[in-house]
Amino acid sequence: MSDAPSRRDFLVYSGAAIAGVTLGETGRRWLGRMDERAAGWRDRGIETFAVSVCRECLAGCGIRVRLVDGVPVKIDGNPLCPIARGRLCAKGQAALESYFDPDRLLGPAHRIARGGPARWEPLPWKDAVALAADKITRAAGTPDGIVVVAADERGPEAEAWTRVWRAAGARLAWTPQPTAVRLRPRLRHLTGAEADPIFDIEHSSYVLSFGAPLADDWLSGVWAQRSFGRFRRGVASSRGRLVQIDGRRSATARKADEWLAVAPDQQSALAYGIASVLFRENRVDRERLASVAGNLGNFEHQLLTYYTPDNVASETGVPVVTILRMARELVATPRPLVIVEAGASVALVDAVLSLNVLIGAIDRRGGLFGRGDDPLPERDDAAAVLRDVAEGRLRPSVLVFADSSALRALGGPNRPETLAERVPFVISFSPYVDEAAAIADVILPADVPLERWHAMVPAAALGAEVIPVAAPAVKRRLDTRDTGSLLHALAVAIGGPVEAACSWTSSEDLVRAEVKRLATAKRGTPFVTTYETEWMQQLESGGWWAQAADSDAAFSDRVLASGGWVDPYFDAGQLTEALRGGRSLSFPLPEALPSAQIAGRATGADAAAEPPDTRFPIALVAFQPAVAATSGNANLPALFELLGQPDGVPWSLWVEIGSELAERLGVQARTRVRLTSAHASLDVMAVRVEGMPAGVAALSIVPGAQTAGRWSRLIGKDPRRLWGNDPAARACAVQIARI
Amino acid sequence: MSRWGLVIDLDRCTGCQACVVACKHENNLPFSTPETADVGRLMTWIQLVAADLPGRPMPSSLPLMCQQCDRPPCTDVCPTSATYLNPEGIVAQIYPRCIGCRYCTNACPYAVKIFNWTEPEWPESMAGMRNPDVSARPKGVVEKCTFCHHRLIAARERARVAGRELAPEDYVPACVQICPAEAMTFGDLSDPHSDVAALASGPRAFRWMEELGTQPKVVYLREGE
Amino acid sequence: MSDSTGSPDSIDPHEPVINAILTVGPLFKRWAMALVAVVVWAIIAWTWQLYHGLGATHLGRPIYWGLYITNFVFFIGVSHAGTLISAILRIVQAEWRRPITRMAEVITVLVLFFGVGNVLLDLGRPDRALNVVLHPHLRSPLLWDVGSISVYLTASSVYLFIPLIPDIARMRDVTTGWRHRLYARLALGWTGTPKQWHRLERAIGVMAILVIPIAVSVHTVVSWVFAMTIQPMWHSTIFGPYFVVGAIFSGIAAIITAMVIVRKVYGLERYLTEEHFNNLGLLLLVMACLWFYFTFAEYLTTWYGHEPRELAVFNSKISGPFAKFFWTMFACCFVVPFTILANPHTRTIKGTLVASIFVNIGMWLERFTIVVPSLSNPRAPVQTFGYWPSWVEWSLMAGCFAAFALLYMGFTKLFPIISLWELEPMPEAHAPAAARTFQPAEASS
Amino acid sequence: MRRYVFPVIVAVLVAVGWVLVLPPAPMAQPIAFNHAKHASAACVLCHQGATTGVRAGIPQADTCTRCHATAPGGKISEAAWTGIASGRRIAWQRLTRLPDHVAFSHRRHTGPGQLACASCHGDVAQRTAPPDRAPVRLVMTTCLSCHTREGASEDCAGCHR
Repeated sequence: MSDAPSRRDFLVYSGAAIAGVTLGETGRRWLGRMDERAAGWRDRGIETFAVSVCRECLAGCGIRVRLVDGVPVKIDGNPLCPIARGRLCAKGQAALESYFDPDRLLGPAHRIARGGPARWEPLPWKDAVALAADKITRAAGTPDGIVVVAADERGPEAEAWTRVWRAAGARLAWTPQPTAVRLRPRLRHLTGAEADPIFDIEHSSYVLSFGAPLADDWLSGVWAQRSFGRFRRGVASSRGRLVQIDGRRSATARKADEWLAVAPDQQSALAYGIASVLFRENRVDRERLASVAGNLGNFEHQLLTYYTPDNVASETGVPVVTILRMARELVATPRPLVIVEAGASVALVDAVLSLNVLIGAIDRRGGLFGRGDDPLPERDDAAAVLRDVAEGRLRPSVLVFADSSALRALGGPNRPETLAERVPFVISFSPYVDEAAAIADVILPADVPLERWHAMVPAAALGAEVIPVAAPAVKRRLDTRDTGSLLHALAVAIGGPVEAACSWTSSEDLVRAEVKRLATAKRGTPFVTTYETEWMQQLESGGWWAQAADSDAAFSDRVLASGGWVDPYFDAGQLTEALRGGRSLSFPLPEALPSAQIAGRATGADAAAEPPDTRFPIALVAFQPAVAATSGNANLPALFELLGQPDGVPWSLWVEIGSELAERLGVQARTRVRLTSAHASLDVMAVRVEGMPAGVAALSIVPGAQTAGRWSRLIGKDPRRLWGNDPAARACAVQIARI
Repeated sequence: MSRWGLVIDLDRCTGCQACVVACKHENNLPFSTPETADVGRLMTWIQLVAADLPGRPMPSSLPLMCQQCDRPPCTDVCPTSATYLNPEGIVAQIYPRCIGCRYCTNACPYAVKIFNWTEPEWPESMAGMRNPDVSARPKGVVEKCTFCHHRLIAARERARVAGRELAPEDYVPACVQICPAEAMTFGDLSDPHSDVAALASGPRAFRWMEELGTQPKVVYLREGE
Repeated sequence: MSDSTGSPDSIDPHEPVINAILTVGPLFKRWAMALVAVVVWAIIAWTWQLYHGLGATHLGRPIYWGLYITNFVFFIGVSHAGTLISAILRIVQAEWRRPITRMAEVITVLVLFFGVGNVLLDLGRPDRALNVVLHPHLRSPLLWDVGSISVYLTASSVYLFIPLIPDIARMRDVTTGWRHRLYARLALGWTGTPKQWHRLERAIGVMAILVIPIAVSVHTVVSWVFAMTIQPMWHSTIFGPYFVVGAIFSGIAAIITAMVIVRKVYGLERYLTEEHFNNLGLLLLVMACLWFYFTFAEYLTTWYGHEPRELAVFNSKISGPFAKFFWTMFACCFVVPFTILANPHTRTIKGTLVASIFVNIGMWLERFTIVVPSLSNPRAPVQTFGYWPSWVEWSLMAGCFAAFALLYMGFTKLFPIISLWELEPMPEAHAPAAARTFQPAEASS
Repeated sequence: MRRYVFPVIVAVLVAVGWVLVLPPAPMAQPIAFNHAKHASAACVLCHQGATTGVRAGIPQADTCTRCHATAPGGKISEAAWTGIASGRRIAWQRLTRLPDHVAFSHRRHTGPGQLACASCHGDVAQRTAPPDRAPVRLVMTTCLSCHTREGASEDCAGCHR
């Protein structure tokens, strides 16, 4: 540098300063704008709460949605709801993500080209409905006509659904949910009572569970969790003891005081084995039983003949001493109860219900009750119907999906795309691109639960009769319709008897009619504050009556505002009365012990004995993790993070293998293994489980993993491909190798 | 001065993870992906871990969150006092002060302090689901369970505006509120009449890894008889 | 460069050294270009990391610290090369140290920047690094670290600079242009008066004593960053001395490596003789034994104590996923250097170089096997994973080493890498007697 | 080369200094609102929520039309008034903004805290023209000094979230 600043220097540095100021000023303004943008999302303030109903499963929990300036930010349980009592499970809360799901359908769409990769085009509602109506009208005349699949819900919307499709001449099939629906027929068979079984876990002192996922998601998730908690550490009662008999180490097995690893198809033998010990050791009140049960003698004879502890021990691998101990433990406590998985085989359900009779748990506090109801209509099993379609035994022209539940059931077809190949036209009402929508030719997206009107009959688990009712909690986010108006629009477009069958124009009509019916029934009450105290007070004061309301309209408003209606009157003697009044108890006579067969969730008839293949020495059992077994949106990132916990394998499918096998494969924490069956192979995380029998492995199955959206896709391949064309409800022979 | 404490009854807990989702939504925790989860970048303030506890046949599932120690190993090591024990016993993390050195995460024997490896992101359509009462932490800072401290602030304000004392039911963290098995009890440990104080001094109560001298205010109740 | 024609008759007896400064050969340029390329790449990687956050690394819970902290400890360790060694040797009047002191001191000063730099790289919010000073929390060992490292950096910089003054003055007198201006400013008016000599000797003497406790404290405090936590196999009382020993060990190895390179490149065979390497080799041998002793003590007590959490970490190092690092470390830090250095026939220049390179690799691995395995086996049963650094981390590490080499090269082009004044006879009255006993060896003798 | 290095450094330093030293950029408001003229009314009449909610609201068109049936005389343009009368959104620029990590409740400070609006918002009420930046620059020490004086909580977590 020269000694004195030159003119040139002066100019250059002034220029630099000006440039600096300009740059700085630009930056300052830019920062201001950035600041504004960053602050935008929280620039809200008015907090409100709306009640709604959780539709992630059929438990019908009342929910309370926290809204800030009308946008939902959190879902809690509705404190007034007798099912939820202010609590909620993981799935119910995740419904918030369904509403905001970035991969939701924006509106109706139709498929441009059949086969190959899905290509969609938006369609105005009018055209979409017309297209669907046209196909339905044409299909009405064809041999197998229309097949309509929906989850087995009950309530005004389900009735409307039935009515429209019946009028259209469709065949209705329903996805049975893991609820008491399957237990009910066996209870009728045993006692003659037309009732849902109600297990009073909360007050029992000892629960012997045959695969019932009590701590996961049994019958009614939140109810089961609460019952479990109170069973364990209820107010001023001793700690309940839980023995879990389970093919795998479920969360319930983890929580149990004792876990006996017995494959599901061997569990009935164990149950009958315990029953036979009760007879042998004269721990059964024969006198009392003989007065109600006609075939007690036969039953006893059969048990003592076939189900000797030795036979059962060799069948199930459970040592004789354990069988004896279990039988003795069962009757040594004041209020024992035996429970069973809702989807278990007929034989197992029968055995469990019979055991409850033997230990005197019927209509006893901490025992098994019945909750009377009108007879349920027999409904076609959607999984079986869809398998028939997939395998060409049934050839409908139009297939209608209310949701994807049937395609997620372990008994359903493993490859939904074959349905699209077999059926010329598929309609989906799903608001998400789920398994059904992925194969649909036209999608008429319905609202998501938070946007819907609700009135539904929950799966029976609670003694009280409850109908959660709610108006939409939030504004409709996208171009969707409620089920009521969808059906109405379709009915109008089809015309004729279908239109005549449709007496409503929207779901609101359906729900309001239901609320009106409840108001005029002159019983029950809207959900009330501090549910339990109120209930107790009412019961103590001699009964329950409808809360005084000025008018039916006021009653209805209160039902909608509080989130539902409840009639807590509960006939605690229904099963006993049925025995006394009608036919006597008839024990289902157990068959001779089945021969050893591969383990699995085989339902009676399916369980064909197959010799184990030497190439595929391991029997693989499928299970759905409780946190991911959704009936609605499968694209829920918060739930995917819960998978594989607490074993530390979030976001993955995992296979549980016994320590012996794990040792052989060198499986430590977080090891990937490859499962190979005769049909496909799959890479998953392996989780080592102490005490799991050798030769068996359990694989988690997460629904909607391929189609449903950005997060769902990350889970990967559909594990059910391992099963080929067999339903994943049964065991599959595989080989496991470390990668 | 209150000393907030939480009691988790492991006998009641079913491991359903409802608390995990409640916490996630309440506290604006961003979602992970399989890749990020695989390298320990799951953003959870409470999570289920398999802990070997004495007297249990297999590892118990234990809901693990910040144990809100009375002698927190994490606060001592923080070079900037970004994490400290507040007067009510909550171990707080002051995000704008944190330099992201992750010394506290390493000092914590429970591994419950979580680091923001990346800027938290929500898809555009999900922007609205965040709780405006809680900030979205920027990348590069450590965060942790605060016992839903924002709920305490709001509850205290409501009580003061209404001119009354804070009642026990006014302030409950999201996890406790949601727990379907009623396994969690929250309250003031310094109030001898509170449920938590009674449970925390009961025969089944234990503090996890208390042999390290951390003096946690999350108290577990032992499973089994 | 072996064709150096320096002879006793030439104008300056230290012409090779002066030449090394003033000429820039093609080899230098080529290396400089390559290193600049690596540094530029590292800057790109760093920008990437700043933009994406520490998500650009492969760290995660519970392995919150990885390569950067390993490098931090390693670099701080290497920094003990210089000051400590030159200071100790100065105090014990080991006169053979004279030609190597400066080389060592430069390593110290430069490498400290990279030690600190790695901490900054590791921060989630480097923009808030000043919070440590603005809102200090005195109970944090990390803050003690900040304190001791800054003191050490200052002290070692001063300790590098003071003995440099006479040489700078000498350079001032032989150069022109910008170099002359630069040297003139840095020489602080040195003219070599007896008073100045006296003050210089005093200052050096004081600094030499001061710098030793500071240096010991630095690595002790670095070790306390780990030892003050209650994490298994970090919470150890011997970590302080263990780290200091390791630091000196890796420091000596670093000096030897630098010496061999400088000697070869600048043809300084006259100055750095077999004896230097033999002496340093012996020092390295002693340190290897000390290191072995400390390592053995540390691992034996852990193993014998049988505490499950400690044992989990121990096993993961001895036979688990970190065994390959651990045993490589053991081979590099003890087996190889001991075998080479214990034998006088292999304690040659080449031998000590090989040993030193192994020691440096081994000591880096030692830091790695201290940082990562403990974090990989946390007390709480949270999900862990196998940590392997990402491309960003490797790039930044390469960048640090390249930048260090570059700066070291740059130093040799600015200042005499060998302390010239200490090698020549001083005015009789002012020179310490011992100074005269060590003169550069005759060329081609 | 060196000829350009120093000027560029100067430019960058000036730019950085500009951003760091100067207050946030002034912002133009869409309507020349005169606070002083309206000062006879309580602040909360327009800034609703200032005593009852977490946030003090910023008034929108319907707030104006509650009192003004016709265009008020003075500075407001015909076009602007038509916009207001038709209920169009007024694009007010927010001037006092809290960082994301700060929890602040108006209700708490105006209610139990008994703070006057002016303590944080300065002389806004006396302004005849809309302020183009926050009249008082609020930083953490502003909050803390008052908290110390009044004996309010100084717990970091009380305001930081």
